[in-house]
Amino acid sequence: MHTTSTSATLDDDQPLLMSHFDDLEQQHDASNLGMWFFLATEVMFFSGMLAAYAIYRSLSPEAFHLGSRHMHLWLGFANTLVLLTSSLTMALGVRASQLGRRNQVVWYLLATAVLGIAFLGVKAVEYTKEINHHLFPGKHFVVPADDAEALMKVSATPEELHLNLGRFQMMFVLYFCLTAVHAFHMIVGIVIVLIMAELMRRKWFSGHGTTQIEVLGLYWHFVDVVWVFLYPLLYLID
Amino acid sequence: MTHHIIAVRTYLIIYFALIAFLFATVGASFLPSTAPHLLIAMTIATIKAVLIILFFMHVYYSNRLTWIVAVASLLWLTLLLAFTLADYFSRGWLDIPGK
Amino acid sequence: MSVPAVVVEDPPEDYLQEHTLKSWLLTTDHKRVGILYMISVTVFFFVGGAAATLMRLELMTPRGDVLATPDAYNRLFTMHGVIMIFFFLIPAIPAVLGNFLLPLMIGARDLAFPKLNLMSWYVYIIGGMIGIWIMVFGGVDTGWTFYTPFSTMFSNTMVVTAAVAVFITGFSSILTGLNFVVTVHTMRAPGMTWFRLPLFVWSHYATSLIMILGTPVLAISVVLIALERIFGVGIFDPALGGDPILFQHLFWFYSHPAVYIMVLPGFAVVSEIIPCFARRPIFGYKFIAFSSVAIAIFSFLVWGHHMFVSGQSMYAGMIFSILSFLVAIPSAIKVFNWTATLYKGSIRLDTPMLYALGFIGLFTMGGLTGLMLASLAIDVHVHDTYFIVAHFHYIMVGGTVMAYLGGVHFWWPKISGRMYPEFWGKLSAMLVFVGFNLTFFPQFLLGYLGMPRRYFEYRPEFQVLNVMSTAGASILAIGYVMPLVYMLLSLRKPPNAGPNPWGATGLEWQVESPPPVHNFHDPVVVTCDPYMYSPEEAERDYAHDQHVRNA
Amino acid sequence: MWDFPLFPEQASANAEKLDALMLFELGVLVFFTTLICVLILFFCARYRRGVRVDRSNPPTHGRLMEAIWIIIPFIISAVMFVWATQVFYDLYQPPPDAAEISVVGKQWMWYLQHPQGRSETNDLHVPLGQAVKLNMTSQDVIHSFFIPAMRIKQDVLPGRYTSLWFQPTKVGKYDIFCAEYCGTNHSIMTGYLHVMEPADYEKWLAAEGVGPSRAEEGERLFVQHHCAGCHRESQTVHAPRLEGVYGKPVPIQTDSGVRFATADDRYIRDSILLPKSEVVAGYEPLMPSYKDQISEPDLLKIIAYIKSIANRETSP
Ligand code: HEA
Ligand code: HEA
Ligand code: HEC
Ligand code: CUA
Ligand SMILES: [Cu+2]
Repeated sequence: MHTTSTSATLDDDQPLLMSHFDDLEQQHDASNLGMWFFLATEVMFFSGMLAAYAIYRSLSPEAFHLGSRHMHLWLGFANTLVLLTSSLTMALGVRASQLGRRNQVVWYLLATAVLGIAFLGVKAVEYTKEINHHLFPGKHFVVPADDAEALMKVSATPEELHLNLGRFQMMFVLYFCLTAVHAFHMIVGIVIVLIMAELMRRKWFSGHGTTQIEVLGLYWHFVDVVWVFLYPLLYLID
Repeated sequence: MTHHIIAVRTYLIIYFALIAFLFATVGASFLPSTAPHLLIAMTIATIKAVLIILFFMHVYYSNRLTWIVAVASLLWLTLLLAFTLADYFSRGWLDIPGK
Repeated sequence: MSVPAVVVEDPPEDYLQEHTLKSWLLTTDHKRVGILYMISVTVFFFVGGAAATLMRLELMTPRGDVLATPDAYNRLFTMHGVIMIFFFLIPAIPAVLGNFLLPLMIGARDLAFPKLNLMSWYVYIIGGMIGIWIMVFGGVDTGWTFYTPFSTMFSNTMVVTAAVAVFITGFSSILTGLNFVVTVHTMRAPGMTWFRLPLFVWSHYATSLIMILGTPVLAISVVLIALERIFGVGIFDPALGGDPILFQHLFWFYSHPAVYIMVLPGFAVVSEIIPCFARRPIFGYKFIAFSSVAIAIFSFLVWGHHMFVSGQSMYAGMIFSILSFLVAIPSAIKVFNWTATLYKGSIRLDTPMLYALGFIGLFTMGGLTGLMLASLAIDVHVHDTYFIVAHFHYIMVGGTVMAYLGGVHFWWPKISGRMYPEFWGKLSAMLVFVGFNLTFFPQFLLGYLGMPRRYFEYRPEFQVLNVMSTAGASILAIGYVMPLVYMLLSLRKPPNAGPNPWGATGLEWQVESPPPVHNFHDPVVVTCDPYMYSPEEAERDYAHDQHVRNA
Repeated sequence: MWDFPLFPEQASANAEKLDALMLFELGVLVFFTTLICVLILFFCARYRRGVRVDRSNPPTHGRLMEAIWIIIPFIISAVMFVWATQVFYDLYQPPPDAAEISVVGKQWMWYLQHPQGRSETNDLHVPLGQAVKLNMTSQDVIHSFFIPAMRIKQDVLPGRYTSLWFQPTKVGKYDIFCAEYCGTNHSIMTGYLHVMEPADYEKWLAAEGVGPSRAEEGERLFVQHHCAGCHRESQTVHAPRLEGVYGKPVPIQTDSGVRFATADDRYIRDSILLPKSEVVAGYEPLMPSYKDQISEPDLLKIIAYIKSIANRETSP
């Protein structure tokens, strides 16, 4: 990143200015703004699935209600807790980098990554449970007998029943899509956090890497915000 | 390039507020089924999101442009939802299949 | 704050000077990336055009004869649509001219994220390679719209691969948009206030907003299609509780705004060419500027006009219909303002101007037929007929491709340092205009007569009009091949254009052609409004030139 | 060769209304296109470089002008919208005495069923002047039923019903097209609408035509009543495939164990009407009862269909 121009002074506290920017402020603003616009695209990326969710759920509330009973509410709860905590460590990491405390930054980033990995671990446990219960959509999906019966009760006609059974699976389709895309963002985030931590340790960044860490923080918090919505939408339909 | 550096205390307060809201959502989901669950859950989630965005993501201390981008992206999400749902909800209004 | 000392070894003067392949493939110079894009979109244009040629040949007769099977035809129009839209028209103006000119126009040394810019080209090329791969090894037959459940449950062609290609290419477009928006916000030269920006920049800003907010929705919808095919889970399949209309909503949520991604940059080019060749300030600068942003915003609210007969609710149809009319008004504002700009000008009809004027005429026609489509009852009749085909070719080919060619001619001296042959330029502009109308005007008639689109065979009474259309397409083909030839030939001459052959305003014309690597030698400070032309002065100069020549 | 049509036939009241609207919008189009083109040509001629005219103070903005060319298009748009929406709205108000014909689209043909029982493929016969309402659905992908002479079109969706109506005003033979791309033979998924004098229509109804066979209709019903949803691509529901069932012994779950019953007409009928009475071993009693949902003639057709697939392999 910093080969285009070489600083003559090599002042540690001073970020390097890339040759096409006029000053540091401009450079910092550009990165920040770039990340914000990127997050806007991320919002729209999720919104396609959220629209599908909103429509199918409002059309077949029973099916979604029954489906959500198979989610592991407390695992989800624990995971939310983990993720919120990781956001805190990330925020503190950003703060440390703003203050120029490199070592602290490394530790906070590591903590964030560990929490992120914990989140993924719990998610993996949930996935295994669901797959073992034949709740993974596709050829092996089975509507559990009591849910099928419950759906039969709420459906007036066979057509409706057929639809409701489909929507029951749809709940899981959307659950897996949403959480998998979210998990994918987590994985990307964790990898970057770890890389950044290593680079911080090696004092690779000029100017304490404040801009880079801030931008990374924005991304991480965004992934957190997504989960804040996913948790009630998927686990807490009661 | 002046950063507003937020006090650790603020971060902690926000964090504990988030945790409290998390308990609130879960609690609310055990309310009797007459309660407006979706509404409560979404309100709480929105509050949480706003807290994260304002403080963890520093929007509260940022320039107007950042505010606009943050708000606009949510607005666009709502547009997509609102117009699509509008189609589905008005389908039954006319007693004609397919309309 | 002290600026750290920057040691830069003397860069080579103009940006084209380095010749190694590596210097091209690893460049982060926005001008070079623009050239990379120019080469690639040209290739894709001719690939898509070749598909169109084959289709037109097939449609000469009502029976299927040129192509062996209907499947071959179905693959052809799908690839034609996908390539022309995703690999040609969407990147055409923004990624070629936009990339090249945007930083120059605002007085910046590069885009905000030069590496991201190069990456967007690589992403685009990967997507494009997959696209070519599909064409060679099997093809897709869903139409560029990928409607479900045909695409998910019935088609047995390479839909998943196509989804991947579209997904990847979408990212290149997001990256370009992101870069433009951030650049416009943060990198304007001192004095370059928002209302001193050339309209080219305003339009590209609006385009970028759509790219940023719309493209991800397309990305997720093709991902869902791929998932549905791979896992057989029926997100849009009614047999499994899904709703095919939902896919159409998601698809058009992007693809309607996308048509403005395709036309706004055309507006951008025309807004530069018209004042320059009329030698006077543009009429209604602010209205043109704001109408671009208005189009970008409101374009997101009308997608349902592609679904009037799809089984969406009648009330939704009405809302989308009225909003479609409203979004047409900013376009009307632009057309009228451009026309008014000719008044009291000192008009030169050079090639770029011919293209720009052709654009206005054809766009007006295409746009007004768009209003017919937005009228619910008419759309019921003409939906999915050749009327639609004619409508969008009028805007996309008659409009945007004309604007693109006009822009390429206009800035070719800047890009390459060389002039193109004016006579051939004018000839090709005329051929394109005539050929275009002969190709696509008959299709309006065909459409109203009821000939459905995507038909391999058709009723014999439609033949005459189809033959006319095919004849027109061959003229069009000549018109398109000509610029390719003479532009390439012009490269053999030494640079002869000089910094400002058109006597245009705008920062890009203040530097030599081709521009230096870092765009500007001295810090830029902007002190005046754009388009400060004076027709009277232009007349005096012209009279003087004539005088000198006669003497 | 040169007598080709430039305007489609008008064979319904809707066609007349629509063409009137179209002519209006065409007028708007011609007006604005001519206006713009004439202005451009005029300015180019008059202000061509070197022509001596007054070029002093070219205006750079004008509130009034802008207002005019915003408001006029706005008003014209409003007229277009209201007019078009009115015509469109009428398109969804079928008269109460309309004859209901059911339409099923399938790759790549149309099944049409008259209320009197007669059915046909790809051709549709209707009496002159009689309003006709089409109730349409699809068995596979999206199709679109399009009669240019009536100026009507509507997508035909799987898993849902859509409808369309028209009132023919002219005897003749008109095209029917499938307008939504639906795969390989989309372009030959066409047919003809025959508008006949009412007397001729009666005669036609009485004549025994070659419609689809009972089993074919049974298949249509099989899809229409959602049997196929469970019995074909059983993804959400674990239900037995019906290919090769007819005439074979079927294991039936009883309290004590499993007994066998032969899948004859009686068994199939009971399975449909009283599914709980005999549950196939290894399956959940999920099948809903179709008692009072399927008419007797339809039931027979479904059975005929199940019979017709008796020799097919049960696919995995
Ligand atoms: C660059 C591409 C582009 C652009 C800019 C437009 C612009 C417009 N389009 Fe078009 N459209 C397409 C590309 C484009 N379209 C494509 C590709 C399809 C088909 C996709 C597919 O199915 O494959 C399509 C399909 C399409 C449909 C769906 C048809 C159907 O499938 O049934 C509709 C319906 O409303 C529509 C309407 C419009 C309108 C109202 C505008 C307006 O923005 C036009 C505005 C312009 C003007 C109005 C002209 C200038 C104005 C004046 C000179 C003043 C006079 C004005 C008034 C009186 C108001 N378009
Ligand atoms: C930017 C977009 C764009 C462009 C530029 C074009 C350009 C052209 N299109 Fe395109 N078209 C679409 C976008 C575009 N199209 C879309 C989106 C569809 C809908 C697809 C769908 O239904 O899914 C469509 C559909 C479409 C159809 C309808 C097919 C059908 O519904 O059955 C037709 C029919 O005439 C057609 C014709 C043409 C022609 C003649 C050109 C001409 O302008 C092309 C001119 C160019 C050339 C002629 C190239 C010249 C060069 C050569 C000939 C050299 C060839 C080289 C070799 C053979 C080695 N197009
Ligand atoms: C909601 C799912 C569902 C629908 C809809 C459905 N079925 Fe079934 N069907 C089942 C299941 C599960 C069984 C096996 C259990 C049983 O016999 O009741 C079954 C069994 C049968 C059998 C006996 C099969 C055998 O192997 O002996 C027949 C025949 C049958 N169905 C016909 C039909 C017909 C005809 C329709 C539509 C009119 C229909 N089904 C609709 C779920 C369904
Ligand atoms: Cu059926 Cu096209
Ligand atoms: Cu559109």
